[in-house]
Amino acid sequence: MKTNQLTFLKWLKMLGSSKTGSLGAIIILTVTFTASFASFIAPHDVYEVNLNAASLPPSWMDGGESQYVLGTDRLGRDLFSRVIYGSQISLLVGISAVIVAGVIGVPIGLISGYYGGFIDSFFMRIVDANIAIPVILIALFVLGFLNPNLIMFILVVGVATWYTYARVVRSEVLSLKEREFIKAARVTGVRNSVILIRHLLPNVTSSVIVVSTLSVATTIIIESSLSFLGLGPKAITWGALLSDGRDYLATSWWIATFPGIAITITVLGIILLGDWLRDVLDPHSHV
Amino acid sequence: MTYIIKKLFQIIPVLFIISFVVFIFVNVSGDPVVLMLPEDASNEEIKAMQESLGLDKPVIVQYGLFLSNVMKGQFGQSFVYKQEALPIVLERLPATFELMIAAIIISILISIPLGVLSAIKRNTFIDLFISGTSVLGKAMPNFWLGLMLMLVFSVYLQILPVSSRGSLLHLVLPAITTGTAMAAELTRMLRSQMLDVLHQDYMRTARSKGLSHFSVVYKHGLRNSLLPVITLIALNISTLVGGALVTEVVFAWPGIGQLVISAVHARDMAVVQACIFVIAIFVIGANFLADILYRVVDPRIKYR
Amino acid sequence: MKESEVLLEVKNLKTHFNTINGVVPSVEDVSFYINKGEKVAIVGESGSGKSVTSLSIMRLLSETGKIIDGSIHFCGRNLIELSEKDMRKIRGNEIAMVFQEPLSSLNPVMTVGKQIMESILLHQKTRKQNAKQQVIDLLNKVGIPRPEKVFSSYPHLLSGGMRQRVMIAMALSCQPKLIIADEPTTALDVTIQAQILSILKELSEQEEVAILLITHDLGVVAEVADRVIVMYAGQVVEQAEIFSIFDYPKHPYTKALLNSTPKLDFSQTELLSIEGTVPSPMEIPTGCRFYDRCDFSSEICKQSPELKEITDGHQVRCWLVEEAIDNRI
Amino acid sequence: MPLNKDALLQVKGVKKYFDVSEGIFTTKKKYLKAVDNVNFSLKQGEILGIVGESGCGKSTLGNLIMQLENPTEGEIIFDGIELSKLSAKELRRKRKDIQMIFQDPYSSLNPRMKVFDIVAEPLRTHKLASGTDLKKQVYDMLEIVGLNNKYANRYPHEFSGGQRQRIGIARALTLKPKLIVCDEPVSALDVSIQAQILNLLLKLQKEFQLTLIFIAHGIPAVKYISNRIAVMYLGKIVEIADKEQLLSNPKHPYTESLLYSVPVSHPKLRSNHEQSKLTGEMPSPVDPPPGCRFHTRCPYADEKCMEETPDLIETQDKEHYVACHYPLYRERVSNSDSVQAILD
Amino acid sequence: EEANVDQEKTNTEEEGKEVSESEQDQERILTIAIPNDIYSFDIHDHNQIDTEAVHINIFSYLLTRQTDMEVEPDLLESYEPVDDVTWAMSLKEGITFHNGDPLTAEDVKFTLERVANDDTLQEHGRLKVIKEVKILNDYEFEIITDGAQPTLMNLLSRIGSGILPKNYIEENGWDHFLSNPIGTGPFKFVEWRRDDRIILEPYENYFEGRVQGIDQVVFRVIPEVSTRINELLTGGVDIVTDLTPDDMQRINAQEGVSAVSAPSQRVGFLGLHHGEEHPTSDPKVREAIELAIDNEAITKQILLGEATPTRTRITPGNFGAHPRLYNTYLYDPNRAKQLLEEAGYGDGLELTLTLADNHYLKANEINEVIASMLAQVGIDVNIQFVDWSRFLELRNAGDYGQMYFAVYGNSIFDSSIGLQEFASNVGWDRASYRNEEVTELWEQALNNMNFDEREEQYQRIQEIVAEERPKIYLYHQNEVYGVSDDVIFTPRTDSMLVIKDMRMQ
Ligand SMILES: Nc1ncnc2c1ncn2[C@@H]1O[C@H](COP(=O)(O)OP(=O)(O)OP(=O)(O)O)[C@@H](O)[C@H]1O
Ligand SMILES: Nc1ncnc2c1ncn2[C@@H]1O[C@H](COP(=O)(O)OP(=O)(O)OP(=O)(O)O)[C@@H](O)[C@H]1O
Ligand SMILES: [Mg+2]
Ligand SMILES: [Mg+2]
Ligand code: NI
Repeated sequence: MKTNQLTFLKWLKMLGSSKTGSLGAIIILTVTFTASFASFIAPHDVYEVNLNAASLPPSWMDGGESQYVLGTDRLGRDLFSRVIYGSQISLLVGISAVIVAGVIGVPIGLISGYYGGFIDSFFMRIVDANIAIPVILIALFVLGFLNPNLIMFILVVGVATWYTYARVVRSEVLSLKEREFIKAARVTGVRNSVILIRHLLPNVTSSVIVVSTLSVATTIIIESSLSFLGLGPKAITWGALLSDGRDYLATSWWIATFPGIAITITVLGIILLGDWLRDVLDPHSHV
Repeated sequence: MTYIIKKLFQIIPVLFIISFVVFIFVNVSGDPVVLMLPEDASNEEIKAMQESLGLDKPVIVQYGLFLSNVMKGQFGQSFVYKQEALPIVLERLPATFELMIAAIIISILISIPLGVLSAIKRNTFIDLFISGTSVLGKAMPNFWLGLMLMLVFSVYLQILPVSSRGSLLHLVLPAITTGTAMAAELTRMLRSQMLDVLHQDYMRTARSKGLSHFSVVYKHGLRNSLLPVITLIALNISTLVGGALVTEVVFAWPGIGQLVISAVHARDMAVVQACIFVIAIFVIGANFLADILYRVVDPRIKYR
Repeated sequence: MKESEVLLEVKNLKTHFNTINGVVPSVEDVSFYINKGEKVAIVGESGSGKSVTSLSIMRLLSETGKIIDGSIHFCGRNLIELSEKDMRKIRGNEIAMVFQEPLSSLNPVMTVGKQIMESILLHQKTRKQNAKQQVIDLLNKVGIPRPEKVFSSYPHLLSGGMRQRVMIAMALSCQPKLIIADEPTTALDVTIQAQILSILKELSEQEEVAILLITHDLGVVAEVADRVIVMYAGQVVEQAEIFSIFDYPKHPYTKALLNSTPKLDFSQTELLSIEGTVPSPMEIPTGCRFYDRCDFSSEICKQSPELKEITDGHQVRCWLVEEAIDNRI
Repeated sequence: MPLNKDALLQVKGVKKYFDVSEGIFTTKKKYLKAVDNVNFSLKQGEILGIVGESGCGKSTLGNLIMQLENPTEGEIIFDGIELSKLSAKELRRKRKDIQMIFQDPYSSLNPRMKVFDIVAEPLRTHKLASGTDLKKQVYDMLEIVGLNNKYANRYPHEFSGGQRQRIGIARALTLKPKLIVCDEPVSALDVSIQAQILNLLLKLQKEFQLTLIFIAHGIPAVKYISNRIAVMYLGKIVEIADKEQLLSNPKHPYTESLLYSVPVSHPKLRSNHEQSKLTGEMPSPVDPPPGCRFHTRCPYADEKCMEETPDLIETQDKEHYVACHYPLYRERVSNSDSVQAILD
Repeated sequence: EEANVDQEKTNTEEEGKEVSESEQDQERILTIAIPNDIYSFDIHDHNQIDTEAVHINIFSYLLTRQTDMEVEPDLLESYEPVDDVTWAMSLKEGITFHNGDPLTAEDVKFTLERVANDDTLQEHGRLKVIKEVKILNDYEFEIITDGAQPTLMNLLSRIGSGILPKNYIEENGWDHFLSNPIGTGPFKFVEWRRDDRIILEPYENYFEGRVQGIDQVVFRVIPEVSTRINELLTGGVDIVTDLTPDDMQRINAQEGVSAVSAPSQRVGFLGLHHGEEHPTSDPKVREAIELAIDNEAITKQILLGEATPTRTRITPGNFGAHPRLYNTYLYDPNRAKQLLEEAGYGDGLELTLTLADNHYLKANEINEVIASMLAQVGIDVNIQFVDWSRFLELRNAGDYGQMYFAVYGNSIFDSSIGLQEFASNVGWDRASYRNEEVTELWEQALNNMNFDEREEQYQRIQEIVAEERPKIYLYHQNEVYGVSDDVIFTPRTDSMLVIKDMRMQ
């Protein structure tokens, strides 16, 4: 496929023709919908403690109560509400971290790829340094030594993963730079800044979109791993629910299982959608 | 050869950047002294302790000291272990190394057949199934997968040991846990590489010679699609180490992961710094090796 | 022409591709034949279905491509009906191919020698040692200096011309009866093109191998071919002996093509160009496919013309041939 | 060769060496001599064709003239001004007078911009028009290159190769430049489309009194369009002359062989000159042969050719320059009468 | 010299015997899973109960606590006060270190004076009360303290008081000692693989006789609690420490293993800020907070009965414990609401509670419950979860808002340290709390050798604290262990893992 511009309808049609792509889209739409309307959907207050209803199993099991569809946790809080509420924060965190990373990484990638030379080596050495330390270690380190709240987490993951964008954009720019339309713009007398913004930026967006979708998934997983290590951002995120619930796996399996399923399904959806986007947006792929 | 030297020279600024950032972070973060004293120690006791550790000097002086010490391989005394930090970290390196190698091997063993199969059976049920599982493999948090594997294989089936390092059997579950995400990534990568390669002109040439589908795919396709996989493994080493950190905690694996996590909790600066350096050098080294390997294996790239 | 001389006969070949955007009818009703030892050229602009035709003969279409109709008789056997296994025995052994891009058509991680040897070992019962000698002889034959060295080189170390020679050596390796060369010189410089073309010509004479040369360059046709097939939008529009085509082209498209080609050895005051573009296979007009661009089209051209034999061995697909359009130019 | 002072463009001793040194410690630098001491001048309204094998430095020369690369040595004087002396800002302004048409009709148009914006960009950049005026100028230009106005709001991918090339030409023409460098503008096109574009360029050249540099390796096309032809080999111009002169009376052995390599236009002319076709391949520009660079493939080369580099000098024929110690003096069978004779 | 040679001989003989023994019946290895690795073998430079729980098997103290927490002589033959500041003591004879060196008064002097004089050591603060150890002869010595020290016996039976081998350390240096520690305890050190395991073996010449029935002890470090339990369930380890009450059910459900628990020294509490800028400076608010919290709900439903409500930090078994403040709590939400109304917070009050995230057993859940209980009486609690060391910073600076939650332990078995905060600057720095009477009582009690009077003084302090509520004590928590049925193990109140008291079947 050489064409990159597609009308909305054509997009829908293409999405429909890919089973995995449409599955991903449906999952993501559902999750986004629940996240946006969490406060309307959730039947209970997520903080409402009811020790008399502690550790109730899901409603379809023996001993379950119908008002607690997915059961309750150790403090009698409604798990369904918490999972729904968790979607909001988990997605928000994922998306914000990706935005932070993109805002840093994309311009650097553009500049680095376009100008090359010393600027390029400078940024690429920073990228090397960044890659050499696993994201989770950076997060562990920073959150362990500073206050592990949501904003901090978003910033850290964003700052720790910007290099993905810088690399992708840079390599894209390196090949775009050789394309003759960039030469044409230079020949016309267009300023470098304008070339960067008007000619290069729009042409890297599709790659950036693909990378970002996958990064949202990674961020959700990193967040849950950090919660497991006791350094997650203190909030009702799926990761926190999952890692808090793991101690009750053998006695009250539902506490950890439902957030786990929520993470898995969402990440699955994101990856499926991202893969499909890559197939569609990547001019080199063969759909 | 010169390429190798050039690459090696690029590592120096990288390490410098790492040292700078690490130092800055350790310094803006809090104070280790409170942790070293009893929970109800008085503020005077705390102050005295700070002075005795040289933590009251200006930051720049501390960085200068830090850098010159790092050159000598000294990251300072561990507050917890009361000894030089680097040997403590190096002591844990073999365990982590073992885990990483096993994880890489397992993920390669899993991903090659799956990736190739998935590509040649493209858009069939098999492909869908393999893609689905590999996405699942990526979608599961590491610790969760580890705990589940442990429950199934160690507690219910009782065919593998629960935790710790020892025989090869002990290695199985941690390696699978660590390697799964990478196996998933490799499978997906290999699939798309393979699909790409299947479209290449030389595959058509091979078929036009009358080679069977099987030889075309394995003799001409696999080697070409494996080359980029080397790069992918190298790029993923960092993530793999990150996953290993978590796995080590789950399986009580006595490697750097456990060390760094407990050191972070204890604010044992020296150990954390040394860990970060050792891990960074480990990752850089792995990338370097992969780079060289790639150059050796791929005849297209000339040694420069 | 005696039946026994015919090596390959393609009849009413119809090949379609199933894509997201619908069915692409790339080749519609293509018929032609090649005699033993003959050099036949297919010319046509990009997208006219030349490559698809050749790949259909080899049954090497991608999964989305399908031969809908027609027959391909090679040495008396219908290739379309052969099992994949039998077809493999023909590929490389009796029909060999040379492709346009010699770099991408060679496996980058395998030495040149191995790649040629592979085909020999596959189709002939020889030992490795003998095969190696054969390869070196072949390399020699296609004019490669220091063949021993080239034998163990990787393709990227060779120049474009050398690579194409290697491809030709590979095609020759099992003494095939037919070589299909799909634009073998398009990616090369004129100087190298001249070298490659003369090798092809020589070989076909020495080895008595038939050559199906696919090209869009009429000059290449003029240099090499015995007979020419002109394709336009998936159809054969004209087919004739080389001199008939150049001296007495019948189809308006063939004429236009000849007139729009810049020539070195004629002085042209003005190039006649064909207005408009080749219709894409998705929006092919009904009736004559050249209708929109033809200077002579009339009402009747809205119906599909048939490929008709006008004089001995000269076939044309045009309603107006009978009216002797050449007189009107 | 003497340069014409009144010429629109003078290329004086221009060299472009790319640094391809290996390693970081090696003191010996290695250079790829892409363009090595090229001189010529171009009059207003002239069309100069540049031919040569792939890698001989044609595009690099074009880029040097366009100031897309900085010459290692030498001057490029356009309209009396030495371009490399201009500041970045002045150069940007000057670019209005020199434009370029590219080879690949697919990669030369930004896929994310509409046709209108592509054609309007030069005008906007140089603030030459805006509002309805801009619209009118762009529409006029599209009209001139034979594109319908209604196409203005489409994206490039909706066009065929020929149409895209027309868009590229429109973009180059909007600024009414004095000089246009065309780098293989028809190589990627089908024969029938190629003819359209060649005719269009010729028409526009007359209409706007354009000066063109037409780079191509399709010699017949160059012959059709140019007034003068320069032949390049390994970074050097080996022969430059009036078109008819050069084709009928090539003086450099390389030119001769090159011409004989071009496929004949009629089967009857086949293999007349098999023996004069070039053997071997062009050496690498990193280590070009000493002396005459062509000596490795030249049937007439002797010791002198291996040692002394010939200068580009004028021959007996006026305005016919050649860089060869032993220029050829024989008619090449190429005029239409003699060809016609063979055909009959 | 001669003695040494003899020793070596017997050692080799013993080893020979051991081999033949282990050929006869299988090696019996006792494996204990602990959550954290020990800090080091420097007994003076840590303050970790977990670390001491391992050390106690290698090093012996002058005095030690029995299972019932009674202090009994261990290395000592006898001890008696000479005057208020001097104790005369004598060592049992014939005790040897694991390398065969005999234990003498020199070793005692070396050990105690090191920690008493070196102020970089973490236990220095506790043991600096020892002024001098005066050697009388090989086995007799006197400890001279800085002022009267009623708690000296408590100090000598805990962290920092294990007796070190003077000659061994002086000959080989500290580094060698730290990687090859020896003591006079029932087990000798074999190997320490950091973050993995510590291996010990019975010491043949232990002065109470070689420990029988155990051939090797392995402490395995397993940080993740579910992994520890899984190991226990599959027989990988015999004893698991640091479990939550929730785990008991799962363990008891399986045959062959069971969960046991015992009171620990740990007491959970809320610290309240008395600074004027905080609403909690109002005694009515403080009382309302205490009345709003249903301690029983916490101990029964969250800690599943593995805790006891308390209103004081000094729990039974500690000197100065106040029986009337233990196993009791105040709960009256209506009265709490009324008090708040009286204090002027009838239409609500917002407070911040700072908590070290995931640091104490079930603390996150407990505090979430407390927040919801306080919400019922109209106090909106905003829980600020912070990292442990950040928590310490905030607490020490008094920047935690109005409340913080913590669980304090007590390894001295005496009120002095537990109540010190209210009598010193610490209370002022952290909570702006000061009470002259408390200060006076505490200072008097510190060096008071009249134990009855001292006890009364401490109990009085506790009454005042319960009244003024610089801290609201909540519960006294049990320690939960998982034990294989093959092992007889009685958990101790001081959380020590004394292996010589365990038996394998
Ligand atoms: N795999 C495919 N899927 C869909 N359409 C295809 C495929 N391969 C070829 N086509 C279409 O079939 C038509 C004929 O293609 P073909 O490659 O035979 O042209 P060609 O004459 O060889 O052109 P060129 O000179 O560019 O090689 C084109 O329109 C092309 O788009
Ligand atoms: N940026 C560059 N760095 C290094 N070498 C270069 C660079 N650009 C061009 N070259 C080299 O300079 C030589 C001349 O290249 P150029 O593109 O000018 O050739 P050309 O005559 O235009 O060839 P073609 O007909 O293939 O377009 C080639 O050997 C090329 O590899
Ligand atoms: Mg083709
Ligand atoms: Mg070029
Ligand atoms: Ni494509």
